Amino acid sequence: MVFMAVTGFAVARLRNLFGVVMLTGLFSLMSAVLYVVLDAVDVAFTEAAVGAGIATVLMLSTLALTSSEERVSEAEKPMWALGLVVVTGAVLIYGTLDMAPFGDAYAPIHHHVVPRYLEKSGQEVGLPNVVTSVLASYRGYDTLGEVYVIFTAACGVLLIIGRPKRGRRRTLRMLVGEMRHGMRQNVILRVVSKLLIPFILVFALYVQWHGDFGPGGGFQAGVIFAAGFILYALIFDVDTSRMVVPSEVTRLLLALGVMLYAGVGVVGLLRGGNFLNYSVLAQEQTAGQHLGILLVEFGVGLTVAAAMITIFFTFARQEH
Amino acid sequence: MAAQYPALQVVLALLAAPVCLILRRPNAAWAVATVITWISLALALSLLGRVWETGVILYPMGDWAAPWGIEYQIDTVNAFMLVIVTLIGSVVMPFARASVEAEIEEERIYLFYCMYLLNLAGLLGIAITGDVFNLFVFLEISSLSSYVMISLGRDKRALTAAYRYLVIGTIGATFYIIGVGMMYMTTGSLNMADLAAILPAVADSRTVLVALGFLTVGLGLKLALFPLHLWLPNAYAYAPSAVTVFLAATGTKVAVYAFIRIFFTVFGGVEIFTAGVIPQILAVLAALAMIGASAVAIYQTDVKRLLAYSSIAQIGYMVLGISMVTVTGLAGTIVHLFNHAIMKGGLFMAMGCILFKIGAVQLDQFEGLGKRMPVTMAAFVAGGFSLIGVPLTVGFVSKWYLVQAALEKGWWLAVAAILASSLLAVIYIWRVVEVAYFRPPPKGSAEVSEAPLSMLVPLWILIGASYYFGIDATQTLDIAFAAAETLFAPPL
Amino acid sequence: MEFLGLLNYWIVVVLMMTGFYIVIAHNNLVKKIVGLNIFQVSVFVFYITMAKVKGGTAPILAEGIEIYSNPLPHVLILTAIVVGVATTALGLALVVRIHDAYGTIEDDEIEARENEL
Amino acid sequence: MTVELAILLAVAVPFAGAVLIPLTGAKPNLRETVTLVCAALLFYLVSVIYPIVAAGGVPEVYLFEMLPGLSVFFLVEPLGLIFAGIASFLWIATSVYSIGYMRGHNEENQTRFYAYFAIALGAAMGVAFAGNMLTLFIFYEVLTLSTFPLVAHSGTDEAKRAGRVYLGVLLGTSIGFQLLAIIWTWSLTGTLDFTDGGILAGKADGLTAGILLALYIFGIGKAALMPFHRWLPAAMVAPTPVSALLHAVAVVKAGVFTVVKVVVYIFGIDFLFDIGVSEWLQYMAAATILIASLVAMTKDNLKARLAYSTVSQLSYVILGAMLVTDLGIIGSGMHIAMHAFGKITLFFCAGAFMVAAHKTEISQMRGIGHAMPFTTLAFFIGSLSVIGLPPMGGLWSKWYLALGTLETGKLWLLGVLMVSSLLNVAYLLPIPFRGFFSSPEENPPLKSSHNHDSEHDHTHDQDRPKGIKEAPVACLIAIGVTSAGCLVLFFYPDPVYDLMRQIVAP
Repeated sequence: MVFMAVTGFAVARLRNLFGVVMLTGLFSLMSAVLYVVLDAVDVAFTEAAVGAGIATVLMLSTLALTSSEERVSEAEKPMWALGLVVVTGAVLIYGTLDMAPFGDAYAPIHHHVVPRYLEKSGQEVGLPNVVTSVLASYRGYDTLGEVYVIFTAACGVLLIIGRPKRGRRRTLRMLVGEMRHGMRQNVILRVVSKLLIPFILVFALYVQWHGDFGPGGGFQAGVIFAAGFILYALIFDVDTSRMVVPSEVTRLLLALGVMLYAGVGVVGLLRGGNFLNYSVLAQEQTAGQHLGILLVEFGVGLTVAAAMITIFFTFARQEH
Repeated sequence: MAAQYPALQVVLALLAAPVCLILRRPNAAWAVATVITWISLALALSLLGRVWETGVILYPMGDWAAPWGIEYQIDTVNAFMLVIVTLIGSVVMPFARASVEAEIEEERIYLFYCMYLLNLAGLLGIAITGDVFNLFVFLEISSLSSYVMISLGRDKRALTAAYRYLVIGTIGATFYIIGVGMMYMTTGSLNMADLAAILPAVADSRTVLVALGFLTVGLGLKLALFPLHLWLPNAYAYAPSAVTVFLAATGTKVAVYAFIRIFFTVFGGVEIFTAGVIPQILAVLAALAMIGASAVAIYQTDVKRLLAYSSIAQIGYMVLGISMVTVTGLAGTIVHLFNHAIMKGGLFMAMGCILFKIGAVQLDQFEGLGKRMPVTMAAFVAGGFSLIGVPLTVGFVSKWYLVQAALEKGWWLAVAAILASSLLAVIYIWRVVEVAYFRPPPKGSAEVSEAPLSMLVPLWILIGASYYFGIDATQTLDIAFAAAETLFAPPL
Repeated sequence: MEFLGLLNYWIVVVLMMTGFYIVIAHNNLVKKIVGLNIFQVSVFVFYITMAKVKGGTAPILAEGIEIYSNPLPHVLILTAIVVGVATTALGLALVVRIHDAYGTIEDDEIEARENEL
Repeated sequence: MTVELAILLAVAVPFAGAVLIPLTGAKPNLRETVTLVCAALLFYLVSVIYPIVAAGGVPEVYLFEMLPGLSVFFLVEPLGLIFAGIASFLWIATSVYSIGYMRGHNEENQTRFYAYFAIALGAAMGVAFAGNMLTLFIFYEVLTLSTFPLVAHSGTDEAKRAGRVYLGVLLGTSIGFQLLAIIWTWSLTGTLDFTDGGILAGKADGLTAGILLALYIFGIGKAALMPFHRWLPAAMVAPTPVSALLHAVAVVKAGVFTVVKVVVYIFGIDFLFDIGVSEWLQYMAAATILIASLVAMTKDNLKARLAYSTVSQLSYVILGAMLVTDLGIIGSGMHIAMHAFGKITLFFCAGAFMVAAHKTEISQMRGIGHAMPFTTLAFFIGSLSVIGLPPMGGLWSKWYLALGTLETGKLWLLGVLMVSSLLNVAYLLPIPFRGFFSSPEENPPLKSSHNHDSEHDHTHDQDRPKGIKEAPVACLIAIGVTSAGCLVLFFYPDPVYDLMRQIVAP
């Protein structure tokens, strides 16, 4: 954690945005390690893939499109900002004074709602991974919302920069471009990655279906799947990879994913339960839950992968 | 099937959004969005009717009972919010068609309607849910789609406005999440009613106090509470017309609703809100917003910006009503949520018509508009009366109850602030009126005709509503008082 | 002893405030987004920290294990991470467009150019 | 026709006229016929209501519930009937006059003028018949807003400035003070209905009632109590029929009418007398009477002088109301009527001088009586009535006001009335006297005037010094009717007096 703090300060000081982005990636990665230490394996998985992977790539593409150096402003150091931050921090510290000590098993947080998840989800939902049970079933509606958030982001990016202006000439200070150029030359990299990418995709599928039992699930799978494609695009060529997954297809998958999730909910509704009640999907409660979660997670994976790919390619296409 | 209306209220819009994405045709997307909005309005009205007759409706998602699952808790307050949001949406959609075609490139229109549907779903989701974290998720759906829609304005300042809103909005959301985390830490629950039951037991905890502070600031940023309003003027001024109408009439209103919900339902049983210093702080900020923003509005040369500043002042009215912590004050706020939505919606629609025909809403372009676009300008003047609070308009009704509530409390300065703000409204509305009616059209200006009927009819529906509900305010006030009393009732 | 128990939270607070400072104090639009990221990640750490139970393991049910860490914050944060990346993507897309329109991504320069309009 | 229907129609007819006038705007003759028919119809409707109210009836018409527990409804009591009667009768006169004036003066936007004029009349009827304070306030504001386009009619910078002052003062006082007072009354008593004996008795202590009274009196900006009188002199830039509307037909009358109404039906005379909070307002009114009279003496512009005269005269009514004695109230009510006839005559004449002779400054009017004898005579009659000399109606209202001051034992207030009457003599009578007994050649060279019209026509004058003729016939008819009214009210003031008697001794 101390390392994270140091990284944070370094980000604040550093002017070279390229370095800043790299450090941010590092920051995410460290937090992921921390999550593992704190027993949050699912979260660690996601943070590593999303925070350290996708977000970093997006930031790098942005830098390539804009500028990689933060101008040193001669303006006075914003003291008000420092003051505001110190005050906010002080308030937060004040708030922590009445918190239960770290790791205290008797803290109220562990006693009101959660015991039921831990004790009963085995019978009610029938999955060993409690995180998945809560995510997809007990609080499945939140997750639906979350899928819609990423859906919104993908559509939004399409709307904002989906249509590059024609006839625009610009100097390409393309960090990513250069990186890609370097990598393209590197035969070893190309061969290794060609071998690696199928494995990444297979691994993504594994994470997708394994989420019920161990760490993993639709999110992680979707992100990893997308990461495979993005890697391909980085090493080979955006246009070729675009041909593998045309934008129409990703767009369709994007829509189908969210509709699958919401659709499962509606089916539950039609079969006499409330929205997102999976128990009514099959004769037996746990079987229904299982089926529902499987479908829903697939919807999540589909949307997340499609969304990530859409966002990345939209950014990447800007250069041309 | 009626039992499932609560779910459909949000899910229909959610399902329609990807449909728009697949259709990829501007007209088809528009038709889908319109029909869905109208159905949502019907659902909202039927929910309001049911709540009115039978009391609170509970709807556990996935049949997982609260606090383990996420549950909708629909009482008069949120049913009324649902009606406000869908009602405005229903009127905006017919208006949007021509306006959006004029302001957004054709190949992006279908995505625009997709965004609109997501925004609608987000706002409805916030209004209907009974779970503090679920509220955050839908807050983000609505916020992200707002950023996108704002950035589509023709002026390039729309981009920076959207970016600044994004940064500030995300800070607000993060503050909110910190507050939720702290509440969860001390109570172990995320369900609003459940929280309300547990919080009194841990009320003396410093963590809870800080949580309340962070929730206040977080939501304050979203609802543009002075001095956290800096994102709003540019966002409203440069967004496409239809977006401004919809967001101005619903976006901040829903944030105000969330504010009310957190304070009165979640923290309702806790003395730290009602007896603490927060109401006083809110009252002072509200008064500053009412006076300050109105005064700034007077100096605006862009009429959309002028109206945006007026919105900040009007939000001051609402927060003032909240800060009184009385039934009358809260009823004043709730009725003003509705009233301001229709009148400001109407005024921004008038701006949309003028933008459609003239291409700009700078004050000097209004010269002679009273003759050139008589129907639109008449609507503007009629809406302006409502903003001032002339009797027979909805603005008068809101003001009446807010002043009465302030009198009951003996808050003389608040009374003075309300009245002073109305007088400032006279000035900024009249600046526009004088230019439009008492200056000849600029020489050599092209003949301008009226906006198309598809825009004028929705405009006049809203303006007409602002008179209808001003002349007979008994229905809205009955609902507002019932809602206010619900909020003061002990938690379930 | 009690203060030691809170030390973790305090470091988290410092992290949050670092991110917050970057957002509000820096002029560069990309760096603001980076700041937001750090701010959000710190909040995630805050949630995960409170979920930890001493001696517990990851909340995957298995024979013979009695104590699990709290799974609910994990679920919430999974959601929040996705929200975070969505915001980042949108923010960056806007930055790209702003750069197109203004030729700079420094906030004060943009403001100067807006005032000229 | 039932009386309820008559009441409803009385409010509706002017508004209907306001709809019809723009529709017929292309044909001026038809348009003016519509105006005249509406005016005549309105007067007929009021005359239908009169016998019922005079016989002690209090007809009511319920309209709708606006806020829970607070309705909009009409209720005709004697004071309202007096106001309605004056306004409807003078509308006829003003309409006739307008036709001559507006055409003679070649004003633009005449359709707009007639339409808003009709709305203003409808609003005045609403004020007159309002059954509670909310209803009154609604129409009070409609009246303010509908007269704004009339005040700023010409659209010149000066007119716009006048319009701003007009709107600023009237909306400022009504929103800032009056509305507050109304809401406060509502939260104290739970009703706003005009009730015999008032509604505040027993609900408000002396201090609260005192503050409320001040809020009402200053909040009724149309009553032009100093220091909120500025709008009235500013508004004289408007065409003369509008001045007539402001000074006699509707606007200021609505103001002082509301004052009397509030004193009688919201506070109640007895309650207000007992707590004795109105005394300082007597001083304010007295001060306004004297100061405005003195200011009037300094004005050379005829309309400005008349405007300050109105400010002064309005405070007579306020003073009478603040005396809170039976005779004071009777005096107030009668003064509303008497002053209306006197002042409208004076304004009609001022307009006639302007249309026919293009003269606006008093110093230019020497010898005008030779060219325009009829108008100047009418001006003389109007002056006598405003001063309160026999044989004009103005005598009676001043008489009762004086009795009212004696009733309270405040001799110095009687002194104020006397001094003020002398001032009236000093600023009004010289005008007709010089008009008759001086010759035009004595007019000083025109230099103070900045009025384009008079400048232009001064040169005109020198070409044809005797070229001035009487005003258009329509104007003369109107002047004749109103000045005759002043006379008639001297010999036959009973209807007004009897109605007022009903109020104080029900």
